[in-house]
Amino acid sequence: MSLFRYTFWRLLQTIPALFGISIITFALINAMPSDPVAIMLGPEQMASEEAIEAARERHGLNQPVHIRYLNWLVAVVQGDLGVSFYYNGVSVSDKILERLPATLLLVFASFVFSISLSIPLGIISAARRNKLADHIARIISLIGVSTPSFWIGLILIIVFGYYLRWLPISGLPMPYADPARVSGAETQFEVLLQTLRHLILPTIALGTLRMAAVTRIQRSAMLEVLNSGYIDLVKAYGVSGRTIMRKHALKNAQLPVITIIGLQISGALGGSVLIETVFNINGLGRLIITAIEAQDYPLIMGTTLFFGIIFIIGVVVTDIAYAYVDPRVSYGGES
Amino acid sequence: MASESKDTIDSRPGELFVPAEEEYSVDNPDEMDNSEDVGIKYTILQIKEDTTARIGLYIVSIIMIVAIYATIDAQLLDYAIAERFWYHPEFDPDSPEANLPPIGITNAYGEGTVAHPLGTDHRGRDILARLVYGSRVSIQAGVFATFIGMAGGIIIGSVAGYYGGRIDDLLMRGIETLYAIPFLVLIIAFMSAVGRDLVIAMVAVSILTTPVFARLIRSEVLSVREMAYVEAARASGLRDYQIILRHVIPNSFASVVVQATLQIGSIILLIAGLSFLGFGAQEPTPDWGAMLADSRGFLLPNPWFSVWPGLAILITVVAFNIVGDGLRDALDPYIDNSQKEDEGRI
Amino acid sequence: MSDSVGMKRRGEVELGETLVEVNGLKKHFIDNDGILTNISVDTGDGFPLKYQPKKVRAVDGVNLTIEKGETLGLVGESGCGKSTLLRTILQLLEPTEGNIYFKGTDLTSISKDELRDLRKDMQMIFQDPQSSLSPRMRIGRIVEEPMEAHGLLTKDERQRRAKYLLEKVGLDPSHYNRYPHAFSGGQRQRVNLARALSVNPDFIVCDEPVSSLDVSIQAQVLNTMKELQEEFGLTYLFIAHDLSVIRYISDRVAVMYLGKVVEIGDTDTIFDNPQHPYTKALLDSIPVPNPHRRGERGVLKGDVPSPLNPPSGCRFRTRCPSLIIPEGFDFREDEWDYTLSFIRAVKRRDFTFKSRDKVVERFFDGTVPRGDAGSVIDNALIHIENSDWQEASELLTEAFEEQSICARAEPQTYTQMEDTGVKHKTACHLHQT
Amino acid sequence: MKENIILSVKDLETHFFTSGGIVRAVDGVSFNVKSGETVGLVGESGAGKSITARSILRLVDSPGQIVGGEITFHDQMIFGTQERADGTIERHPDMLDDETLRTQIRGSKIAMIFQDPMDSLNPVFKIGDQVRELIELNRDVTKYEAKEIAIETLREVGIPDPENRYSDYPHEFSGGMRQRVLIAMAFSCQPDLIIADEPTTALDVTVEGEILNLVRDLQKKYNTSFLWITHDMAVIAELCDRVNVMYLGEIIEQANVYDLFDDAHHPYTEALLKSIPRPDVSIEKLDPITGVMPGAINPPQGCRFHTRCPDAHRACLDTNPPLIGLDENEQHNVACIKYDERTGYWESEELENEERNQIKGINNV
Repeated sequence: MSLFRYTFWRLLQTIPALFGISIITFALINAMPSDPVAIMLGPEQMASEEAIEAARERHGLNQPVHIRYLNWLVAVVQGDLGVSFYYNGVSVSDKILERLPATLLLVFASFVFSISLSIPLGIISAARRNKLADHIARIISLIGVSTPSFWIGLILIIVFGYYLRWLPISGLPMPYADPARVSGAETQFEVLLQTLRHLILPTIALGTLRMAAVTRIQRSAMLEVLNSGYIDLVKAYGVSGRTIMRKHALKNAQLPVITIIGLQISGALGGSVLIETVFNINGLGRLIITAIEAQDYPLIMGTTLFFGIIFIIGVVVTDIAYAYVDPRVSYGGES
Repeated sequence: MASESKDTIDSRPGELFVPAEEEYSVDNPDEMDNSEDVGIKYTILQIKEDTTARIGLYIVSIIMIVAIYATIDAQLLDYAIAERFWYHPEFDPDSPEANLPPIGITNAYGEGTVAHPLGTDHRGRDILARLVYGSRVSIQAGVFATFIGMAGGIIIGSVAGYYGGRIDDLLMRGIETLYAIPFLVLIIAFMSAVGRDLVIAMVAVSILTTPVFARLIRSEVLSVREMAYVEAARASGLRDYQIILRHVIPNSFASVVVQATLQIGSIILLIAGLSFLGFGAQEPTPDWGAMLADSRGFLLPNPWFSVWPGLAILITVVAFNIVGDGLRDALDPYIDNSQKEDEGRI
Repeated sequence: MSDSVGMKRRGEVELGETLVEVNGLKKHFIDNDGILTNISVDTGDGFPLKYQPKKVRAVDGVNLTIEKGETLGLVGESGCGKSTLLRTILQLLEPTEGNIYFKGTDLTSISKDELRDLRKDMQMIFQDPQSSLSPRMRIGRIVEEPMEAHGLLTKDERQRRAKYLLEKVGLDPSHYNRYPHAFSGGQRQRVNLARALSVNPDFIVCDEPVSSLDVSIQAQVLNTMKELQEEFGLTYLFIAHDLSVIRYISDRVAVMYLGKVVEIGDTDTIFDNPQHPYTKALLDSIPVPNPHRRGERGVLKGDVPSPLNPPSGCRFRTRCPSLIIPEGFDFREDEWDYTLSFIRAVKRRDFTFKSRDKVVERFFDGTVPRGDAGSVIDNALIHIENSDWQEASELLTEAFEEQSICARAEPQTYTQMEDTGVKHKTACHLHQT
Repeated sequence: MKENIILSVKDLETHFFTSGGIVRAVDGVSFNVKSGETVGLVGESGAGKSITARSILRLVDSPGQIVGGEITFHDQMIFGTQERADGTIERHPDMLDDETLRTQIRGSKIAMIFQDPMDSLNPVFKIGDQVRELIELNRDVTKYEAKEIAIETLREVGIPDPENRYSDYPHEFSGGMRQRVLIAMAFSCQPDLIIADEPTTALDVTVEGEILNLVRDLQKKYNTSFLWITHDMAVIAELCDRVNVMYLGEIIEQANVYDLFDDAHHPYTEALLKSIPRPDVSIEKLDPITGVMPGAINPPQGCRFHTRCPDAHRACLDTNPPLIGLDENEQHNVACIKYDERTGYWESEELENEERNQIKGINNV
């Protein structure tokens, strides 16, 4: 089967997962005791019975649960995620598209940060096993795995924000935002610079946990590969240590790392909720918190679905990367 | 009846020959020579030798003692000891005589003095005391949620792993979908549905830890199921549940214990995150995450206020992780630890 | 003496009578590494997606009987279905077809509980000493497990019997409380033996029990197994890929190839005067610990075909050196042998094509056979010339191999009566004519 | 056979420094390999065969270490020691440093065929590329020439359709085919000596037959000398010219293959030959060697085989017998005091069974 067919099948397989997500979220929402209409109309308008009835009618809240779910499903299939209660009038998809780029940028940057650090760190600590470099790497990764990401954020804010005043500590202007609304930036290029400066601290905070976890896995994967038969063989045939590390061992040692990165995406999304709160970045993470607090059903459904989509795209991408590196998988054809 | 001592061919089949009493004495269980025991004693022995694991073990036990003390005082004696010696956690500072504990006074955002070695928070409450009592929340949540998650995970995992086929697919598909939604978001949605309270947070976390254990136990059971001694048990006529209880669970338990210790660490991180977002412990219950949330407002005036709770979390989780790694090497040096890494959920 | 065990309900089998009878046994596995791989896009009419699961015919129609007190050796290359046959006989795997009579009872038609009760008389020993004993159980408890499973004897009686059996198999009874990791490979196989003996079974199935042991330990365990057989009147079904072990331990030997028994008979006859070409080739290709007979070995070329689609007719025909000459061709003396080795070399692309005469010289000693046989070979050579090996190989196989009776009809089992009174069966067309 | 010795190993000692104690895996082993000759190294598992083989290419990683002896290949010293003034030993000055060993010896002069075909080929690289890389490294040929040689050698070892199979991956090859690739790797580097570490043990008996024939033909064709490691006496009979029998880290008998089988002298060799089942003749009752090979951490006192030896006498406990020549030109050597009057073996009385075990307290049963 070619790469294309494999991707097609993999995406096909994710539909039940998306379906499952929407059912679980819908069930959770409807278990919420408080009445969304009350929050929506606010105390003064609560007085008139018809106002409540009209609001319920408008948002179709009076039909039984499963009907509402089906309507929502039909609408989603046609790309309409419905209208938000809390931001009355604004369509859910617009709200999400407005907040999505910030989270995507943050999560993407945190992965770049964590992978570019953890893979070399893992390899070096495996190559120089039980020497100084190995112990340092292991201590860093142990602490990295055990530190709450938002606390790192706070510490970074204190050190780099207040004391050293090197880096901005809140908000994240988008690179395409117009320069006028971005402080300290005239040209579009300077806006981009501002984005990068604002991105540094949150990326480190969000990426540390993943960097530490991937380092540990990269190290144990490398150790395992280094005492396998084929490494023994190339050593016996006079291949130099550096080539063994760079070529023969490295490619095999990436396999467990790729799988773990796929699984960590949902962790990263979860983490972005915390980091966006610490650095008050208006991303999808904070949006979902406000949506849940406001019992804004369509917004909750929409954001959770997007979280699901990002995760699934991530897993499919890592699957394909895995199939690309490991010929034995060969896209599900006969191996 | 077989005359001599041998099961000769002509001995009536089905009759099992049992040698006479004096030929083979029955050892009474207590003086068995379990020098090469593979049970708990042996593993603790192993950990003793591994220095880092030993340090981890000491820290964990100190924290456990502190947490148990805090639980007794907070839940049973309703902070009686705290009031006599420390302060009352619910005390409202606005009242004029903020009756600070007899061991000393300081200003509202005071630096550390003997009275308050780690200073006080924005409401004048002693940070050290709140750290001590805050440990209750983290340890309770960590241990409680891990055990429930483990129990649920063992049941689901061993059934899915041992029987395979459709049940396996069904359970694993369900767990995969749970994994798709970020852990934190799922709990927050669950909490807002059921209500924001620490106990509910713990319940939510333990329900959602079950898939982590289910996946791990399923893969362990799958590998144990291929072992010849399971096939031997089936060939000698043991029923399925006997096989699971006698062979499958004990032999797949080693990595479950390791995962449990590592899981306590990641749950402490998770609960701290929840409280930070206001979904965990509510004011005024002392909780590390909540303290960090409060400290956000005072990063400039009193940075130390946010350092201490973070450090407390870090040290506790590091301790659990060290013990987990030590257990992994002690319990089964052959565990291929590349897959046993947890997935760093937060 | 305990009387906790009631009399056995089934009729008792005397020495020499049939203890186990297998007829028409088949076991096919659906090769399901994911539903997706079995779905293929069918460009034909009707529903575009076709679901045809690939079937692995591990055991494909086996008939054999095992007499009480004897050892039947089962031998064959890996992938021939030996261990699947063994596990299906013990009902650890659901047979697809056929039935198995154990002491007169058809195991495939009795209830789960009845089968469980019968397991008392059928026990199993495994190849890997490492993974056949549960690492977290004391060996005493391991030996007692079958007794416990069937609720036989009291706790103390079980312990005494376990110790008696440990000594019987050559272990020190005081090691009752030790864990398996304290024992060597050979000692662990003895624990396996003791466990099998604990319920005084009639029938023990052995899956390569000595293959992973050292030579000297192997001899010790084999001798112990022989002594126990005499003492307890045991019947062994013994699998091994090492033919010398099979020769030493078995009274009768069955040779399996790709899911079928191709030859079965008394051990010495099979080893000294094998009838089936596969058995001959197998015995001929094993190294012998005697330097003077160095180099006498023949070679069985080619790999075992895949059980997904076994060759038609006789399954060994793709590698059989004595494939029967297809009708309609008149070959002089060894012209057919030349053609056969040429067909196989082309299929395996075993040579580089320099020139037509060089190939003819090498395979046909200079002259291509006359008649239509010759013309088929010429076309094949032309295909090879413009390096279309695939085409050449298909042409040759269709013209020759597929026409032979070996490919067109399944061989019948031909029975000879040996002087030892043992039936010697061979499934090969050579014997039909 | 030309008399020139290409590999000579003298008193090789390789020990493993484990937490449980020092495992003396190879404890004073001496043998040599002549040009174009196949020398066998046979013994049960735990005898130290593989460790000896790996020590020749200095492939012993921690906790193992070569602690003594001398290995010379042609005139280059792969391993050697010399004594310092204060008695401690240090590296011999002309012992090859790692870099020279890697570039001049490993692969180019001495190649190795490994035992487990499944684990010796890199799963994520094409078969052809793996063979070509070693050719390029060990023979000064261009990348293109190396690919040509790789394809030719793959054909030579019997891999059908090598042009296409060149770009297949290891998981698409059967066990037998992979072993052929490993053999192709060894021969394609045109070494003077190939060390084969039980290459056919993991294979089916028919495939083993083919591989043994293949190796014998190639060996004759290229006149490469072989050091063949196996526990299977039949393989020794099939291939080897001279044989060394190892027991617990020591060589206890050296002979040419015909003398070894027809006229074995050391009790262990005799017992070994008597305890193997044979396909070509029906044996009524095997005569196994009692007991189990002891651990190498504290080997038995005196002659290491005395705990299991049928002809053990009290004198056997006193000395660990060196290899002594049974004939003048030292073609057949044996390490047993039965053949050396000076040791008073015949005067001392039989050793009782129980006595043997008490002496060393070995709990083997």
